Amino acid sequence: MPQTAARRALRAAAVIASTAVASVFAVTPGLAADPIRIGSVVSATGPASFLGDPEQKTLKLYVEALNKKGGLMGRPVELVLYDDGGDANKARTFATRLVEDDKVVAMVGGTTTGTTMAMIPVFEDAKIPFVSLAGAIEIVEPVRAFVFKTPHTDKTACQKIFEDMKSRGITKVGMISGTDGFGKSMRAQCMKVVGDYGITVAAEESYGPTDADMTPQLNKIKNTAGLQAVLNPGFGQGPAIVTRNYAQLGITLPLYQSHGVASKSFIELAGPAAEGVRLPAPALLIADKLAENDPQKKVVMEYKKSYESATGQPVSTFGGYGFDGIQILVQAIERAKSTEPRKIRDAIESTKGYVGATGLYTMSPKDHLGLGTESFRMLEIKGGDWVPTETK
Amino acid sequence: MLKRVLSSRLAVLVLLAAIIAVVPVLAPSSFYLRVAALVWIFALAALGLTILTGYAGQVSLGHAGFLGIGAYAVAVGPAKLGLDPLLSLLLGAVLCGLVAYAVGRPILRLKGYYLAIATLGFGLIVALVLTSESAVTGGPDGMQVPRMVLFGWRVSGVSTWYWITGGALLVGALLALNIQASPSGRALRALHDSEVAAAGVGVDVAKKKLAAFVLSAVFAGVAGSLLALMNGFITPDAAGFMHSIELVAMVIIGGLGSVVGAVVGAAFLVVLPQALTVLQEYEQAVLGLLIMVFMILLPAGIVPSLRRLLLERAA
Amino acid sequence: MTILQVEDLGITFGGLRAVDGVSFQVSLGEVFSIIGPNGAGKTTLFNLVTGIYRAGRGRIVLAGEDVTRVAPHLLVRRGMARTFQNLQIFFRMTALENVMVGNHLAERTSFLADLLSLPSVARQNVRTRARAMELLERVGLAHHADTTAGDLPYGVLKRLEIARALAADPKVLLLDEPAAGCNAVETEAIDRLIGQIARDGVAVVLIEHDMKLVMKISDRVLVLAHGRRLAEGPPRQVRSDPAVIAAYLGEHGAREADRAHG
Amino acid sequence: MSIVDARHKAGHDEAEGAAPGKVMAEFLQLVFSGLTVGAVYALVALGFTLVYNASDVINFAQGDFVMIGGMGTVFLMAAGLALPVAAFIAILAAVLVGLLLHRLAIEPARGASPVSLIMITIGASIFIKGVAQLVFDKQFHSLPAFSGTTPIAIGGATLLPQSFWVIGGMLVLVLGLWVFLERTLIGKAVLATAANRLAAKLVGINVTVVLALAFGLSAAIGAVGGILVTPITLTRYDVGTLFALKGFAAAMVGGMGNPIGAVVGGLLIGLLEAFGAGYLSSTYKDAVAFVAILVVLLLMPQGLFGRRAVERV
Repeated sequence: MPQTAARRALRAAAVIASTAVASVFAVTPGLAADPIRIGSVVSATGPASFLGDPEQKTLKLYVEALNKKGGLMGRPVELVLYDDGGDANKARTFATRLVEDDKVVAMVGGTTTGTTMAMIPVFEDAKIPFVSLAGAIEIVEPVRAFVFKTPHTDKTACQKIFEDMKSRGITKVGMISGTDGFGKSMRAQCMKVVGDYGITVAAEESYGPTDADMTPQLNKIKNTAGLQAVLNPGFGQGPAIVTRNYAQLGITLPLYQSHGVASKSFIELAGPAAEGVRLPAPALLIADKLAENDPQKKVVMEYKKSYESATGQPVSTFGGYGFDGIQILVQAIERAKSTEPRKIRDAIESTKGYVGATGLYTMSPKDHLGLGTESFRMLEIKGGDWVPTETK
Repeated sequence: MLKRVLSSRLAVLVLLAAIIAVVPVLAPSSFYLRVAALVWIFALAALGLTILTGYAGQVSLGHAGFLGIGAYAVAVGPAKLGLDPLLSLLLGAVLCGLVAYAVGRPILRLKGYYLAIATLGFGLIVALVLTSESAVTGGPDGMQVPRMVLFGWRVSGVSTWYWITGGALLVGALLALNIQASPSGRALRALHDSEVAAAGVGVDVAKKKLAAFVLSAVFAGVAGSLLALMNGFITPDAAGFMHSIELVAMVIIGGLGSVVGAVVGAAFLVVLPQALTVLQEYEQAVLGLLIMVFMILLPAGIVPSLRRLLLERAA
Repeated sequence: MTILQVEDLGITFGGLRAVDGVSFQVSLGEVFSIIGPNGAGKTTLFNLVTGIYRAGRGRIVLAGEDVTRVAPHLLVRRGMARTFQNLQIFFRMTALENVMVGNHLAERTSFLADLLSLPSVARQNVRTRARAMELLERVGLAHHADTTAGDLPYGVLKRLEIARALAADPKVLLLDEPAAGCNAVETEAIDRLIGQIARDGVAVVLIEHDMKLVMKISDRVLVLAHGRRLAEGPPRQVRSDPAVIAAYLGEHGAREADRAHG
Repeated sequence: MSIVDARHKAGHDEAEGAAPGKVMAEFLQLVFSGLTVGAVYALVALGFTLVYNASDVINFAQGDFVMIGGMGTVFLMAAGLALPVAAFIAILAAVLVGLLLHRLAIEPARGASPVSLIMITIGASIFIKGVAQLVFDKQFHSLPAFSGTTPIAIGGATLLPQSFWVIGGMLVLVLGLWVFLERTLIGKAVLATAANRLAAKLVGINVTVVLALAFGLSAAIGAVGGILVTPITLTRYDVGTLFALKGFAAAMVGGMGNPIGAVVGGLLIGLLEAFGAGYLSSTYKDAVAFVAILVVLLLMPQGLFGRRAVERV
């Protein structure tokens, strides 16, 4: 009996091992003759899947649609996509795999700052352009020859928020931030610029990425005298819980969230407590409310429609970053009329007046992001929907 | 005869050395070398647990904490204190040993699952400190690790790191095998089965457990340093709970107490996810399924179960 | 010469006096047996003497030194070794390795030396292995040397435990029911073995239920009941002690005997 | 100490200086917060305890039952079912997963060492999460609160009606479990198996059935916890890891194998986290909780209510 069980085990092990080895060593089969290979590593699972999942879906949809339209320069585009689970070490391995094994001509991905920073050396060494989808300013400052990014920086978000506070006469605020990468990075950026607006942070709290209850922290903010508003840099479920606990404790001060919650699911999760919450977000969230003459109107409506019909889920800012990343890259390849990585790089750098889901991009050798504050719109949640606070 | 060969120290080392030498010949690109180098690194950390859990039977669910300490030692040392990377690596190993000593002294009195939860708490606290103290560690987004320079030679490139990590693994395997066949190793394996009887023949149970804990921490720390140096970048995630579980999983899947098992277990959990990427969104489910299937069919772990099978065949 | 001296030893578990003021002494080369009905506190007494339980009262003197508060692993160093009622075998190790661990005290290499496998370790291993083989031969288990202990039958393991204890080169050897679960042949072997050990000058303290064996090999017998000393003396004398007879006849008898001696 | 912590202190002092009533209110607020979260930890710990008693196995997939309860209800409600119906089906689904886990993964590996069995449950946990992200999705979800979201004010502190559901639900489950174990024949069989597996076998208890029962029950308890708490804490395919971790810690600090210990342990960890965040440092509140656990274990190596058996040798 143990004999047969063991023999069965051996056979199973052999089969699994051989398929495993075979699939590692197998050359990824080409879809058609000579495709253009674009690589991507995103955090489709793990703690940052909140961001990575819509990015992944967007990239897949985009490439699918592109190939339906006849591909790029008459060649099909092949998206080689890996999920790093939010693990920087895994991301690094997949980056090596894209460069060494899959021989991609360019890369769009890197959901978090951590995974992006881990992958940068691979692409810099291989001299292959890398359009990152992560937030931190360190990715493009100082400028690295082959690294670009599409998302707003935290700094611009902070500036937008403080501008709005200043216009409402707010000078003393409380801050509660997540201790995840997004929250900590944005907190740091906000602390840097807050003084420029004559605003002081008089109470500060934080919460962990998986915390289920923030009333202890918010209670302390509530008990701090003289606050006029509260800011919550963070992403994922944290801000939704903060918003609910905020209402539960009966805090009536204006609450500001960040672009990290800019997706419809935030309103659903936070429920009625979300009423009156303000946040900076790209035009994408209010696509249907944009003026007809808004330069972004057409782009965002198209992206929104295709994403929502294909996935059945509402669009989010993060998917928008992916959309802009791949589109900037594809347009650069078209302009360069080449799949030579260096030429693609040069073309990306010369992106001018690209109208995307996130905003208007104009890059230069000194600016590998090329997105201004004006790409953010200040929104308020009213009646369970986003409403712009200013008319543009 | 076969049994002698299978359990001989030299045979194991020659086998490992042969594998390390052959992989580069077969690897179609340097990506495969990187994957293999990762296997060697994680196998080195797993070997520490082979000593602690495999020999001495003490469970740690917090060893990624030591991995993190080692990794950040080579990041923080050169970047913030201006220390030489190699010196930082050694200091990191020493630091791991000291921390293990300080933590292990009280908590190794706990047994079984109680020790597991105590070590789990330790790992969690290390990860929390690495995440929170942004001024030193760069916070959750991680920090750059300066390149290692040895006597003016800038250590970089996948194949260079392949040989360095492979060499480190061989040294680690040698040490683990040395311990196994020594008086200390016998004492550790004895207290695994019965602490009372081990004490009854004069084994200082507390001291031996502590020595194993410190040694295993140093293994994990060095592995962490190598990982950070090879990647040139490190995030606090390296010290996370899931990585602690992963290390334990490596030694159990490979075969508790087996040196080759630790390497096989590390290969299993490093290579498999790479192979399973073809399954895309089914990857996680299949990974979980494979772990279950392997443990059900080979409950003693891959290496010991196959070894037993081989011996039965021969007999 | 008295090697082990136990004075007024006692311990209480949740109000129950498991061992209550027991005293005895044992000399080198003597076989000293402790008998008594189940629950009399025999094994508890062993656990007290070997430092596994901390004594509530009383004193243990080994080779002239007070060892009442000495940790178990240090007692071996002073010449005390034991076997266990419920086998405490290192099941994952081979029979030979089990006995090699018994020699741990004589092994002088450090953890660091072991790690680096210095030449001294190899020499030590050779010595330890030779000594362990010798002991396995002595208890008649040499042919099982490379068998994993977990695969050996119960009776064999009893002797393996004795060999392991002997490897520590004890002056006092405490054997907790060495013949329990053994067949006639195995009991016979153990009988001979104990005799040999005592002739080599070791003080043997024996807990045993096999009365034939006890009466045959003991120099003196201590009878325990309810944690207390009921009788002590040469086998012949103890066997005819009315209190002992009463104790072995049953609870009622034991109470009677208790009163008689209390 | 980071800047954040220094600021906490400042904020806190200010609050203390305000009024004694405020101090009390703050304290109460932390207690409410701690008990609500702790009640769920307690339920997960109870699940761990049940399976451990029947098999010596720590089932690391325990947290995933919480997820199945929450996510299952969310998706069934989205499909148009009423909350009670959706919740009932989700609990059944969790029980089914628990029974399958026992039948297909634990039972075939009978006789394997506890570490191997634990590894199997870790594999199962990864598998369940992998399947959940396919069957459900990777987004966070919430459930409507059972009886509204109007906060209730008590002594200057506020709590949501859902908290009563969570704490009350936990108490009902604990009571129900107690009645089941003490008052029914099959419950007594579970207890007997826990006390001595060999003896239980000898008196004719079918240990396999008892073990299956333990898996099914623990799955049900976890799922109920998940359903009760989702309106407060949200859920996602991978929340199980966190609950498993905290529930395991709760079970250990209470003394593995003791149901009372599991409940006390869960509430204790919830309270420690709340007080840690409220009075010490929100950054290091998990560290505070774990250091406290360590101290407890060092003083009582078998946990608060663990069996302090003398070693039998």
